[in-house]
Amino acid sequence: MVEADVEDKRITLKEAANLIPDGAHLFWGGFGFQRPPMAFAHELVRQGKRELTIYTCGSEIDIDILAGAKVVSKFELAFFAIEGIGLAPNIQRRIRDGSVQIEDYTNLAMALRFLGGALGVPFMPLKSMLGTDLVAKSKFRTKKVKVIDCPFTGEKVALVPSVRPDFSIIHASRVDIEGNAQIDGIKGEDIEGARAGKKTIVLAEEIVDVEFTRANPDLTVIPNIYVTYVVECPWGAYPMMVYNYYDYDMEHIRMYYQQCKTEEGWRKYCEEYITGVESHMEFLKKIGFERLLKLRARKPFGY
Amino acid sequence: MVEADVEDKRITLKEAANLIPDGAHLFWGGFGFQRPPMAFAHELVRQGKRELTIYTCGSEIDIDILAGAKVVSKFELAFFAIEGIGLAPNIQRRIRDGSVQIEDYTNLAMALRFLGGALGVPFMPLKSMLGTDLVAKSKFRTKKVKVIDCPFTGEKVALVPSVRPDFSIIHASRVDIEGNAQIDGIKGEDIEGARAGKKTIVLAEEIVDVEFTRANPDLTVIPNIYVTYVVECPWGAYPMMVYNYYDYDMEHIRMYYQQCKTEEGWRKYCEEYITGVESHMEFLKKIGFERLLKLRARKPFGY
Amino acid sequence: MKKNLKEHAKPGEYSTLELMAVCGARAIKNGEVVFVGTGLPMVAAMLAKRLHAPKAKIVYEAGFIDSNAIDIALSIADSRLEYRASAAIGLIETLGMLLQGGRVDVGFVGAAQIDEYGNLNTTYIGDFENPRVRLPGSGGGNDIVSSAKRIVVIMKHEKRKTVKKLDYMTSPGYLDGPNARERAGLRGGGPSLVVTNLCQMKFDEETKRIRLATVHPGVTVETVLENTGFDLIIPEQVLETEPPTYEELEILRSVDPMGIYIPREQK
Amino acid sequence: MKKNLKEHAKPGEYSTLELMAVCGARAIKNGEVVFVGTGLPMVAAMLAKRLHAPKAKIVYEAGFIDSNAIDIALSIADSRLEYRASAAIGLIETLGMLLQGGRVDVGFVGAAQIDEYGNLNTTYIGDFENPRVRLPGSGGGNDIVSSAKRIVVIMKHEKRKTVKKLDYMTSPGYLDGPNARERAGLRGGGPSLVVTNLCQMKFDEETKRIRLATVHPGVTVETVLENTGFDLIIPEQVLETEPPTYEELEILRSVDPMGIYIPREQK
Repeated sequence: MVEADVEDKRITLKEAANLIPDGAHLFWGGFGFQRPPMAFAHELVRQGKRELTIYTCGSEIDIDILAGAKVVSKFELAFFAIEGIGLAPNIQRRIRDGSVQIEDYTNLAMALRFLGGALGVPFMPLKSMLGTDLVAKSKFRTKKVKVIDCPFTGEKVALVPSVRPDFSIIHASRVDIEGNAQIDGIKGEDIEGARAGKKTIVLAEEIVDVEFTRANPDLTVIPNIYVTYVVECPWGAYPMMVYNYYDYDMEHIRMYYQQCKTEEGWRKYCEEYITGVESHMEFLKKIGFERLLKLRARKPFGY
Repeated sequence: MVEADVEDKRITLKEAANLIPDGAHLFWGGFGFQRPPMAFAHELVRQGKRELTIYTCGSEIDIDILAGAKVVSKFELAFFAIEGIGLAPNIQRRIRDGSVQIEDYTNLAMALRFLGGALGVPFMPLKSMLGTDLVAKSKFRTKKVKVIDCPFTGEKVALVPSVRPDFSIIHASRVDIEGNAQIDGIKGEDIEGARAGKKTIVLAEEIVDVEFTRANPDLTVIPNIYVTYVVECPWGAYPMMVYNYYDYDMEHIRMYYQQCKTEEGWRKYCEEYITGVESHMEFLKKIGFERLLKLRARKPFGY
Repeated sequence: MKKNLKEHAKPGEYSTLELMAVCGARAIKNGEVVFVGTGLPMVAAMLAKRLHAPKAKIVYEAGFIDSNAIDIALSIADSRLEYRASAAIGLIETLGMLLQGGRVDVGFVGAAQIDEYGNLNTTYIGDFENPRVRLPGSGGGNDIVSSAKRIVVIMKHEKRKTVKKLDYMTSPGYLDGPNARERAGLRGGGPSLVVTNLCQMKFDEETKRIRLATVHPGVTVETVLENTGFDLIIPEQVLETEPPTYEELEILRSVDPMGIYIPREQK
Repeated sequence: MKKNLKEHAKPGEYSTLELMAVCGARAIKNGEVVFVGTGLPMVAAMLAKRLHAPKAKIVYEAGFIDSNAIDIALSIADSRLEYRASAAIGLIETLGMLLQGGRVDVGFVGAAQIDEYGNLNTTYIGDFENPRVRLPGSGGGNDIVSSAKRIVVIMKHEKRKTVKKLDYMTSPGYLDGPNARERAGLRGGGPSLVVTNLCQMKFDEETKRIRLATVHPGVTVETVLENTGFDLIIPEQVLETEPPTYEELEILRSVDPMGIYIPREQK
């Protein structure tokens, strides 16, 4: 053989964030409290990225941080808030000060836009959005949605444009160095999103040996062909959750929410937990080993 | 509680086949040599069903038997043959004698038609078929495919009509009595097909306890909500294969092919192995326990 | 002394939120596929499943199918919802194949504004170009209301929330009247029940306009009207909402023992 | 005596099918995503992976991704193909997301008929309404030829198979000439190589018509022309196909030790 047949796609979190140029378009993985790429969001803030466009179904603190730090100027999404607590405080302020714009779709529409991107077709049909302001009104897209008559049944169908972002950012449970990734629990829109990106970066709680993944191909939900780089990133979704790994830290999340209600509070949070620490590891140290251990998932519950 | 919270969807193979009225439209599961619903095909023949329409990507002996016995009069599919051996002998004769018609699509087109049916949209877009006779010519469908200009990019896109058959017939690895089904190895188009049918019948190599399936929701690929009935049907794909259960019986397959080259040979095969036996169990007894045991899959190979 | 579980609780023995959760639970029939979010709808569905609808299958859009959670979840994607589920997949599965595929019997949604045709707003308060508040948006709300066979809306009853004209129509009720949903291409059945802190409302078969169904114990029709911004149809006879039974309350409180969604002090 | 593995085998030391498999293998570059079916293409891909392209990723449409099979498969859905694969999913994944999604570098297909623009027929021989033979149909063939970046066709070279007009166009070569694929909306690169039992053919950059590239050892240009039904472009210089090396033959024979696709007696 001409060389080793296992490709090593590992890079560091800093290297991964450094790949994203200002102005890039990103698929943003995770759904709600489950597996958001928090560590990647922090690193984008630390590196001072600007003018990103983010595509996602629904996200929470992770994208609120990106809006707060003015990393992102445009979102195409269906939902943002801090569930069970309140409106996303930074995004609210950024909408008011005009530094963030949001184009609204539904969760199904966004998921289908990623599926369309993954499938290599320019649009996908759906039966939502019809008759509402989601069709009638748009913020910045000239072609947001198109309603047509089905050539087979005559019924109205909404077509939404597929998304093929520059990068897809996924936080998975496990990945091997070749990029074969496994996700425990719900997948949200990550299966489609991982396949929609021109390049895909998979962060994961742990990197596992190729022997482990190759022994059971049925468990790999993102095969290596789609994956450009992998990053080992334990506790990478903290203070949110990763099924089978750890629970959310509601105390931290509530503190974030309270503090970020004001610009000053946000700046303090950002300085203390993001820009004021050197790396993801330093952030975890700041949270504290003992606190993290308490959040570990218990078997057989996974939380 | 008002009653036990586990629904028992088990019926026998005979009861399952008996549900299918003459003229019904069926999604037909399995792909190539993997998990075709052979036992169900035999039972449809034994019960003398007529005028069925079958939707599938590619199938082999299973649908050749259905054509031979004149159970099926129309197919919408992408491929039929006995791979590695030759053309499907009965279907060839039935096309010539005019009792079978085939509408041609590609494998991706058929899989997308099932995905569209599962998603509840009337069509799906694709980038195959364009420019060829698959678009220009049709056998019996008045609306086979429609080529449009994409309203977002202007490019040509083929739209294919979704399929929502009366029944979907799937042969899975395992299922519980509620209908939560697991499939080891490749899924072909069964994930989408199982969700496209108005009613779905899952046959499986074994019925497992609900405790087994509920302990790991990540492994269930067809959840109970989609499943109307379940049938325990060991060796139900013989002489074809089921990953992790058994290998194909090439000797039987070659014998089938040789014998069915003539109408007389086919009638002899049908009488000997299908209509001449009372049940699937009698068919297996005829094949012989020793022969079946030799085909059992070996770990870790799954074949 | 043990109370008769089937008996109705007396005023003061339950909170308005508890009554609302019970109203939601009663809208679920045994064996139905139920699409819910977190909050009151989740509590309602869990109550129904533990009481009269053990075969109801609860679906959460993040990907949990036939969830049997034993702990209260704070997020729609909360790991707690995977406990003894049928499957854990994703949004294409839940919103696409189950919901848009026509397999969901009843969907629960909330709203910041509702109009008299049951159209809902969860996106903007104020002008679209320059809104006062930017709400979370549709999420899966529009998808649920577009495609579920029935819709239950649970929301607070205030004049500014029950409006003649929505600031933004996020989810389609009956749009502008009879057959409008069909003309728009929508397949779901539309809203069937609106549960508020004051009353239950349904929709007139013919005009598709909202009408009062029952008022909660201690609430008068006048109070409802005072707090309603649109023209509410008042039928000749308005019954009182059936109060929770002791059994319903007992199970409800076991579903949310910490009072996360139904704080105890409100009683 | 041990032969030098890099040396070319002599006539008589290999069969035509072995040469065809080697031609196919050489068309695969290291690291490429390769879409194949069973038969010669599978053998070619397995040879390439064991020799010069260990990082090639072999995809089979049934759902096997990055297969590392150690046994020869008889069906595209054969369990043997799952051995040490990356993943085992389904057709939406392989034909949809990988192939139509633009991630497949080279696809292999066979054909019963080919025309001078590389268009292929695998469906009907004879008239569409009343065909003499009904072939298996497209399967994934049209999908592969529509969307892969390059296509390698492997087929038998006969006059009745290399025709001016196909009985039915199953898969799109360059249709009727330059830019026709783009106009039709096709994204894949189209056929780049045709390997037959007589020669290798490529496509003229400008006209998109098929032209002779190399003739197999012992085959003359005249023989090729005698067995060709369409107008084949003959370049000024036609080289001989490089024979298999001993290394290629050794590995090839280890890939298919039972001679299932490449019977030994044909040598």
